[in-house]
Amino acid sequence: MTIGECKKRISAKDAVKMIQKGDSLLVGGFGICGTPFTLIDTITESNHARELTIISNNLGEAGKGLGKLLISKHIKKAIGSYFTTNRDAVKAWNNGELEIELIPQGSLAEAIRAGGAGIAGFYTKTGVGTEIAKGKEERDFEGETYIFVRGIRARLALIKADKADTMGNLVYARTARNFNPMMATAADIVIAEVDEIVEAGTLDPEQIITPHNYVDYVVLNDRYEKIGGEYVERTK
Amino acid sequence: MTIGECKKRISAKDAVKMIQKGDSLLVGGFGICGTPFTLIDTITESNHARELTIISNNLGEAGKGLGKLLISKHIKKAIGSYFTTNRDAVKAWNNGELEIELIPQGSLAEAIRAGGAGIAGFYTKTGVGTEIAKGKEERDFEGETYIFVRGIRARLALIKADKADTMGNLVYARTARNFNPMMATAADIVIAEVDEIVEAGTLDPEQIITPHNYVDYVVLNDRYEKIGGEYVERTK
Amino acid sequence: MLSGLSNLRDARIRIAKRIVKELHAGAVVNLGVGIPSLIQNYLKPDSHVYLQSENGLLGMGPTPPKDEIDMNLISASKHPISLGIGSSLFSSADSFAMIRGGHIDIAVMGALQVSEKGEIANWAVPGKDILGVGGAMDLVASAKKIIIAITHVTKDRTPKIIQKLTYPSSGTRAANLIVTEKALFEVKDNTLLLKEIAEDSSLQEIKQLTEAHFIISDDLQTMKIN
Amino acid sequence: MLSGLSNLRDARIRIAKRIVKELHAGAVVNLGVGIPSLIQNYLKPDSHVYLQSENGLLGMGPTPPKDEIDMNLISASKHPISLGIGSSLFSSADSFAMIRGGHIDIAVMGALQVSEKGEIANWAVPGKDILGVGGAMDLVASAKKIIIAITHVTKDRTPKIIQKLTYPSSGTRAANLIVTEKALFEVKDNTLLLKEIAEDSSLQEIKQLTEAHFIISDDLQTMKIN
Repeated sequence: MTIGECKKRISAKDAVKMIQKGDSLLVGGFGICGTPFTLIDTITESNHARELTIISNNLGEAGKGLGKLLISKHIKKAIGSYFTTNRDAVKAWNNGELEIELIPQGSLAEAIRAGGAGIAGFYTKTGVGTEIAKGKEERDFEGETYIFVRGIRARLALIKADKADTMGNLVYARTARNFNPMMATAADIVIAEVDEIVEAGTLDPEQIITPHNYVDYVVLNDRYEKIGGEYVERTK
Repeated sequence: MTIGECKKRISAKDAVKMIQKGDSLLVGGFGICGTPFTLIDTITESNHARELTIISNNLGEAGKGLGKLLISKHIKKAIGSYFTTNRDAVKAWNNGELEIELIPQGSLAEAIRAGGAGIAGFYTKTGVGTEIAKGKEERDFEGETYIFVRGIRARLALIKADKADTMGNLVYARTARNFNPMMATAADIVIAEVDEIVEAGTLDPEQIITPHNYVDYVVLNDRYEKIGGEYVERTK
Repeated sequence: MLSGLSNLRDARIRIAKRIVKELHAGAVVNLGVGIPSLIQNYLKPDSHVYLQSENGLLGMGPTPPKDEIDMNLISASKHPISLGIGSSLFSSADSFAMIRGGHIDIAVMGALQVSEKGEIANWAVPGKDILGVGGAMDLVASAKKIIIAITHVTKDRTPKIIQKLTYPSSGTRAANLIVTEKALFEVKDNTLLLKEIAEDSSLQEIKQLTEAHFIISDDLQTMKIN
Repeated sequence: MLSGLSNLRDARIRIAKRIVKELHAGAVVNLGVGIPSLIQNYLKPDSHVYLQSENGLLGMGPTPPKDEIDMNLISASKHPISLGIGSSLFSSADSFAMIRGGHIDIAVMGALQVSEKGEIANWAVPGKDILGVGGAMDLVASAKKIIIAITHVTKDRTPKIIQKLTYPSSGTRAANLIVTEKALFEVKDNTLLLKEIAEDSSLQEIKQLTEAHFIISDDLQTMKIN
């Protein structure tokens, strides 16, 4: 095995030590597809990484992925596009235990890309004339109204890829790609959880989605295995 | 051969018929790398497609690619980042035969992406405090000054890919990718010149860079072949 | 004959089947959750309709057999799917660049209400939790054509096609077509045009169950499903 | 000994070799045209310096043997290159997202002038055609560290390191390091700090050929190349 040669590799525990109380975290995934399960589970076991602001499309599902982190009371605020399907998120919000900021999914994806690409903000038609536009700058271009959206960055990004090579180049699996590549560009510290580490040079340069310079640390998913197409927690 | 099954396939001549006098064209390529040579050469033989505004990083090289189109007097204006190395472009500009609009390369790439992505404009740090910023809106975000750049679209895009499948999905060859994928998204009519057409289903879904819905027409490069790593005009 | 479609399931299937006929060969189509997600079941394999899933896929294929399910390959409704021929995978940013740049031919979506001008409310109910918007507003703002797939009335028989939205709107952009189990309306010049009535409904019933004003097409037809 | 480096080629090579020492293992580096493009020749294969080429590549390898040249694989200087181990290919938009988002550790670039505050002029000469800017301004605005690689004076012995720019600037951002064949300056707190003098030059010569004010490091060294 060549895993030992990946200088960016650290344990999930050491990765989570970098998270501070009150931190903002970009977390990859759509529902629980493309989610860094091992990193999230490790946060639930920590006591210091609390009052987090999580920027992610959803809060996973009830009891799964970020849904676990909600139950373990590590999340103060969630910024994303769709929380309705996680009953725990709805309950926590109703009880005043969770702040929520809603952003249309396309604006969220684009804002994270902007945050990673040196774009301070951009104008989009999405949300014009809706409650989402309240308090937002409006501007007309060629007779159409647009609203202004700021780029988004966070101190840390926890992302999930299928494979890393020993340099930290990443490829994703199918629709588990989703928000992960943009998040890899938009944080001061980027930690990539992967199912497998392969030798540098074995990934096709045309097929690498996240070049290695975006990735600070690589953590191997050692808590979940794929059984019947699903990620299932290993029995210890 | 499966080429007959590509319903989007047309001849270079029929493609060029769609160009009107005074049209704006996005043309892919960096220097002459990733350039739709066959389409460009076919324009030089047309009499109707004149007074064009060409949006491209360069004007090819002297006598090659867009450099040919300049000599054949089809270009009225060039919008791009680097024209200095084409002596014909410099001469035409000096003689008042060519208008030039300079945009930093990154702003050009991002503006075309924006044009294809429904983004009216964005704020960048590139060019702040330079002559490029003259007349441009400035705005401060967190103590840093940014300038506003509008998205760019054109009526037509002429791009170059390595392969199309019969549905019009595209893959590119190495650094011949450059501006082509963004240009495929930012025009009303997108014409892709390719070296090869392959059966739909043979390209890896993870590796397709331009999905088929961006491509209106496919033209086979039948004028140039690769000899010694270079595209050389076929002897007729 | 269908006896009034007391069965909600039948109503939803009828709507899905009717909308299939609007999806022309070559169309790039985004299907929302709910009724729109049923449409895929009624698309013929040779339809050449290309389904875009906003979580990062063009060319969504049907639900795979159980032993081929891969939860790394799901629809925006989070169901397992397969890859159609010529499909491609991309990030959420690229997916919404496709949506927001106007590269989706048809978006089929559910709604809570539609106004008589075609305005859409499909993401929030006043006084209730506003905790989800997803990609609805992106699609409303930028799809070339919007088809609304809704049952004609709510479970307690309140009209959904109404004069003015009372629920928060999803954008200023109007729908182009509204399909229910009872009728099909086109939105033209800010006005609803009744074009089809289901064979088990009647103009009288449509008038009764539609709060919005509408005009009746000179060429009013019976809705044909198959 | 190098006798005054009357040879321009030797001067350029010396600058390139000196800058190699500034490129630490793991660094992502963009090399501009001119002198910076020579640097690759002096990088050791095991240097773990990753060269980014703004036309869409991270991990540029050296010029390939003639029979392996592929003009679909070129550098930003438009020369044939090869793919290093672990290299990746991407579009110009993604490449400049990398540059503009602050993901390049070091940009090495030429300049026409550098001011005593480190401001850079490297794209246009007043009164001459302004027909090319390329990626210079993107790199000046956003690379984490900027190293300027220039001969100390022009061919007619006019100083390039001057008090105030007379040529159009490339941005408000200052260089961090200036390396010539005669000296190395660090830019610190808007001031030039002379840190190294080449063994065939002298403080007297540097003073004579540098119009800009500079201060002399307490730890002034002889420039070491190898």
